[in-house]
Amino acid sequence: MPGMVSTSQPTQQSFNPYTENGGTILAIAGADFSVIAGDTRQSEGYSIQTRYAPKVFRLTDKAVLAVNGFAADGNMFVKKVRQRLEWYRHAHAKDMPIRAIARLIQTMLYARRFFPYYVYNILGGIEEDGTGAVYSFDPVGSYEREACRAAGAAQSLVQPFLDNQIYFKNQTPAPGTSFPKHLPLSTVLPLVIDSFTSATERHIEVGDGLEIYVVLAKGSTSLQGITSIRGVQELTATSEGERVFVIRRDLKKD
Amino acid sequence: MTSIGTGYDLSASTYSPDGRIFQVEYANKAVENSGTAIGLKVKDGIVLAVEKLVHSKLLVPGANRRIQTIDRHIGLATAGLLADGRHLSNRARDEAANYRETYNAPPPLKAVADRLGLYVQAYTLYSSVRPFGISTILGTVDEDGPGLFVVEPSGIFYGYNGAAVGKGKQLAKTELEKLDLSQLSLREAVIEAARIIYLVHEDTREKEFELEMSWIGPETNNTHLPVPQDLLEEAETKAKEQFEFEDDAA
Amino acid sequence: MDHIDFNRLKTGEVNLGTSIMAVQFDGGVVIGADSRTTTGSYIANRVTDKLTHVHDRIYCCRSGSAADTQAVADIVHYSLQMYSQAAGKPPSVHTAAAIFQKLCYENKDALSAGIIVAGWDDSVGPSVYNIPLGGGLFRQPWAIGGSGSTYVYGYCDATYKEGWGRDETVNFVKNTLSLAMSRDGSSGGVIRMCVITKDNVERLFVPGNELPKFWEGHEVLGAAPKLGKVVPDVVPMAVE
Amino acid sequence: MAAPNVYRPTGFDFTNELRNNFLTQKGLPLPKATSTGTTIVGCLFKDGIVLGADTRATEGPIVADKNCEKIHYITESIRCCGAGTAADTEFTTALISSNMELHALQTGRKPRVVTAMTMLKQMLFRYQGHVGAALVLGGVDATGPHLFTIHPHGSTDKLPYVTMGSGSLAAMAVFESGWKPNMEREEALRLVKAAIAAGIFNDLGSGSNIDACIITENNTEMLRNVEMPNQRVQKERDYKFRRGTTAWKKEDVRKFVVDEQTTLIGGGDEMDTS
Amino acid sequence: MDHFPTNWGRPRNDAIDAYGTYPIHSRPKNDQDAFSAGVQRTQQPIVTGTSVLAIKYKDGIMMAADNLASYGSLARFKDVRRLHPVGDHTVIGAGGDMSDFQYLQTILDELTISEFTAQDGHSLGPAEIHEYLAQVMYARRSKMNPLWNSILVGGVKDGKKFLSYVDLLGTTYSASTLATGYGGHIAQPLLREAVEGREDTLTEEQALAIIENSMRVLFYRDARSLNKYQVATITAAGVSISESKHLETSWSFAEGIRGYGAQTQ
Repeated sequence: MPGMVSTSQPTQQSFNPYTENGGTILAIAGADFSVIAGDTRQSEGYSIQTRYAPKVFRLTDKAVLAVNGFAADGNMFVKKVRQRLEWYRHAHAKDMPIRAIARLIQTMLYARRFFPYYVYNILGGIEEDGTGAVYSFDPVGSYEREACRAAGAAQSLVQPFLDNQIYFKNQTPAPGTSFPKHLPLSTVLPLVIDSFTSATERHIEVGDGLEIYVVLAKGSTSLQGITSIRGVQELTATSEGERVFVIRRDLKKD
Repeated sequence: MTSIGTGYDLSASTYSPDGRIFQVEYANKAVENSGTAIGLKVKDGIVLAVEKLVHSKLLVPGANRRIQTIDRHIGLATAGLLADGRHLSNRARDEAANYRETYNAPPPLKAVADRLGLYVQAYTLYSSVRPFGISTILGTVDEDGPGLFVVEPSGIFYGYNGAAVGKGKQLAKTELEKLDLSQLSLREAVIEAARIIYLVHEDTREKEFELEMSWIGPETNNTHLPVPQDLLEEAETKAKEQFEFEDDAA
Repeated sequence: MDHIDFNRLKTGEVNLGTSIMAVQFDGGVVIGADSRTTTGSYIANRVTDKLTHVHDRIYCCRSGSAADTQAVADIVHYSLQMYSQAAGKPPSVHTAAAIFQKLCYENKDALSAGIIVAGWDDSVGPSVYNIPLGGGLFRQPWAIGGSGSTYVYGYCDATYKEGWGRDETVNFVKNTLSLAMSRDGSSGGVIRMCVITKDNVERLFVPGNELPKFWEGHEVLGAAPKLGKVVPDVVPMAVE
Repeated sequence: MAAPNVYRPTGFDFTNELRNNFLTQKGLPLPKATSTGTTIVGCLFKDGIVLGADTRATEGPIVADKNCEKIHYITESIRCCGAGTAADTEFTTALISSNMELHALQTGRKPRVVTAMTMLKQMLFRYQGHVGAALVLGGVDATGPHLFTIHPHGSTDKLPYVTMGSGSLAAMAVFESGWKPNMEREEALRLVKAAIAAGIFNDLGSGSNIDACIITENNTEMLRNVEMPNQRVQKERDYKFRRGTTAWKKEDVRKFVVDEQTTLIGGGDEMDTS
Repeated sequence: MDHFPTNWGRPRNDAIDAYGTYPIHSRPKNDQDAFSAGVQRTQQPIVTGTSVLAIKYKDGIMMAADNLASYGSLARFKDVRRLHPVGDHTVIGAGGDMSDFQYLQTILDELTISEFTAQDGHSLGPAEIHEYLAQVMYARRSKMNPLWNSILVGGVKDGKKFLSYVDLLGTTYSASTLATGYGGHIAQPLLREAVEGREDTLTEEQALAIIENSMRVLFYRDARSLNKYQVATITAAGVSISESKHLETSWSFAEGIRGYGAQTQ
């Protein structure tokens, strides 16, 4: 019958255990620091569920995990990772190094290969050698170490921007010069903020609030700059080892 | 002890020629060695009181409770082996929860006592197990009003208006019989219970003890709760007065 | 699952969930309807007027798809104007019903419209016609329609009497619709009624907070309430 | 010429619909149409009608236009807000607008709101919902102020306060708690702005600015961007690229000399380049 | 979120029962063959409740839900209680399937009793109850056998206000105003406007007025709602759930409306 929606074939109605909750995350590694950020909007369909639901979580003093996708899976996954890290602490009396956490996350994701956690993970922090690191994962555990990565709803908006600004893709250096391998924190933080304000402009699921975690390696030179930033808060208790800071900003709420 | 050396007392699954199960009787002896526990049923509630003998001054006050809560409205006090009491109270909680799950209603105490009776009795049937060395007082205010039961090591259980088990049970029973329980208020019952515990303790001249008391009634919204500290202290003070008075008289 | 006819429904269409009714009495007819229009379970309009004028003394009550019934009613309205000009006299209710039926029957695959046509004419006085989904035409002394009607067939059968006057009929319509609206989630809001007689058409309006009230239960989930304390006398068990 | 023995039903031909469904099944989806997720509203007040709209247009989850105009011109004293498929609303209102103009010229009278409403509903009904236009139509004519909603399938509602689009529930909530009969102009405008703001801040399909239009018997006032609660914030960094950033293979310089004088007439929306 | 609970957790498809007229009850077909049995249990809500609203205010949390349980579009039970106290500091309110809600009440009762019988001086607060519920809901969705509800958990304990959401997928979130189901679309904009930034200053009367207004708007616009509802307040003093309240509504403006277009009589 023309003009009607074709519903004559039987439609299987089944329970869909997944949903998407919007939002975007990104992480950038510097020489001796790592920045991990996410917006705080949680949505479903065209509705905002809450304007503040964190997507970025501190795991240890040198590792921060950002999760994005299906929020229930994300929260459960973070819970399970933290549980495993605590067991590790009990067994070895130290925090798990970040590259081991990355491998652990791969194993945990792949364990659910046929009923995946519908979550994109980005792990940021400091390696044992003191360098900044970013690991990015797909939902079933494929991962790699990178200098920067964006994921989530506005990935397709933010990643090309980062490719251009961090990896200097499509840019020719001035004659006789070359682009730096690592950018300083004072450049990276504005890039992160601009990524999110721009994503907020053009993606309906991004907005409300922004949480930026900064992990500094022991004795990082970026320390002086960070304390003067508006709205910064330190999360680590001692100034001995790696230090973790969080910066909170408002994003547009429409 | 007529049983000793006859060989009929080695197993709960063996009768003596005159039809007794010595293991069960020994279990009763275990109860007799324990501090007294009493229960009072008055018109609107229940009071449970225990003379908890403190075997070491090093123990933290309040440790090793002998009154347990089984359900919101059911309390349990034991005399005998402490660990057996804790095991049985766990079983009682399971039975109460199971009743709720099945009938979607709070369990009447009779149902719980019945199931506990069966459970305790099962431990008098097998050679591989030892009967429970406890007598258990169960108290409630349920849909039929206040209720008080005692489950003995044999698995037998009876309903009571006033119950006493343990070392001082005879004297306690005598004292309970003197009371007009049907006319007593719950607060008066608390005072009386404390008095009786102090009295039977005085009689045995045992070591140190702690008075442990709980109640169920209108003041607790028919839930089983420890007697509040101020009332407990008042009851203890009054209980001690009886001896001062006796001393003066003497 | 098999009793749902998916093909009648168009995606996202506006639906008159509806309780509608028409009853004839000696001097005329009373028609009535609730006022709820839904898309899914959103009430897109809570004060809809489902009583549609198609000629001076002929109205219809619309149920089903809002778009379809409006289109059909507009066409009938137009046709009746043309008819009355051509014939030089007002159309009979039967004429109006016949046009409705023709449209509904010939386009039954494309329409979801359940319409009650009622009015007064010179030849037979008051009459009520029911045109349910497939496009059949049935004259009835009283007719109910829409999703809410399924809850009140019993009430109507039990209550309706022939020979009522205007006021009794209005009450019957008001009560029936109120009952249907209280049980059917797709019906609700206010009751609109028209009393159509030879002389005039009178509009009646019952606001949503003044609907007739019937039994409003008190069913409490969980344990049954205590009926005081009943302790039976103890009967000793007979031994031997 | 069609073979005489082939039955051709009257009315529209929907065979392309079948073709498109087939193509979609084969993995060739139709191009995504720009939709105006949208909150649009209208409300009656003492002297006329206030219409309101947000200004966000979306393509799926992407904001396609941050400041589009959803209050369309029908006649001088009739305006129409559109929600749904952007192209459908624009063409439908444009078509009806031009037909209304012709109608006015033919009859020599100021056209009525019900006329526009009837044209719109008949057109949408003919297309059986395939023209995805959900409209709020308002205006003032010789018979007074009128306000209608028109759904994509061609049904209409006549009400003193109406909302449409994905933010319609949020906006309706504001109307239901704040609307009263015979409001003053300012009060009505405030309510309309609050209703649109509810859509903008609670519905992801709606956003950016508030447009309003106040229509009274002899004056129509289009309040474009009457409120701009979502101004873009200053970027942290400057993204000017060094001359020579883009690599090139060959260089070829030519000179185009065109003499041209430009006279600016009126304003116009500045293009958003972010 | 989709208001109609039948559609929760399903792929979106308006073509399936867009009118929401029938409770489409089909039993799980487990007896087809040995492999399909027990592989996947699908179900759907049958007797359902609609929205629950809750806000933070000066003294604690205020929550409201109407008294209707629908059977498809039939208003089947009109005096059900959809607000349920748990322990001394918490109230939960549920939309969605009422049988699943009753099951949740049962297991929460079991939980509070086992906590009570421990007599260790601890009691469960709203945060603990919410976490427990979230774990239960997530576990059930992971077994593809969800509890078809969306639930608000509100309470006050140790001077802290708590308000959070959990649904059949195990999704959780908190905010100073929350609304489930249809309320998320209709009431939430009103609640946010009225409450955000005033969580610590709104008096009980003000909070009640906000809630009442939102319930009225929901009744106007939700075809599965009722004009009888209850309000729960949870403060430091404890939990109180009101008797059924009746909504005052206004319809008089509509008396003069005639037809849907050109009609005037």
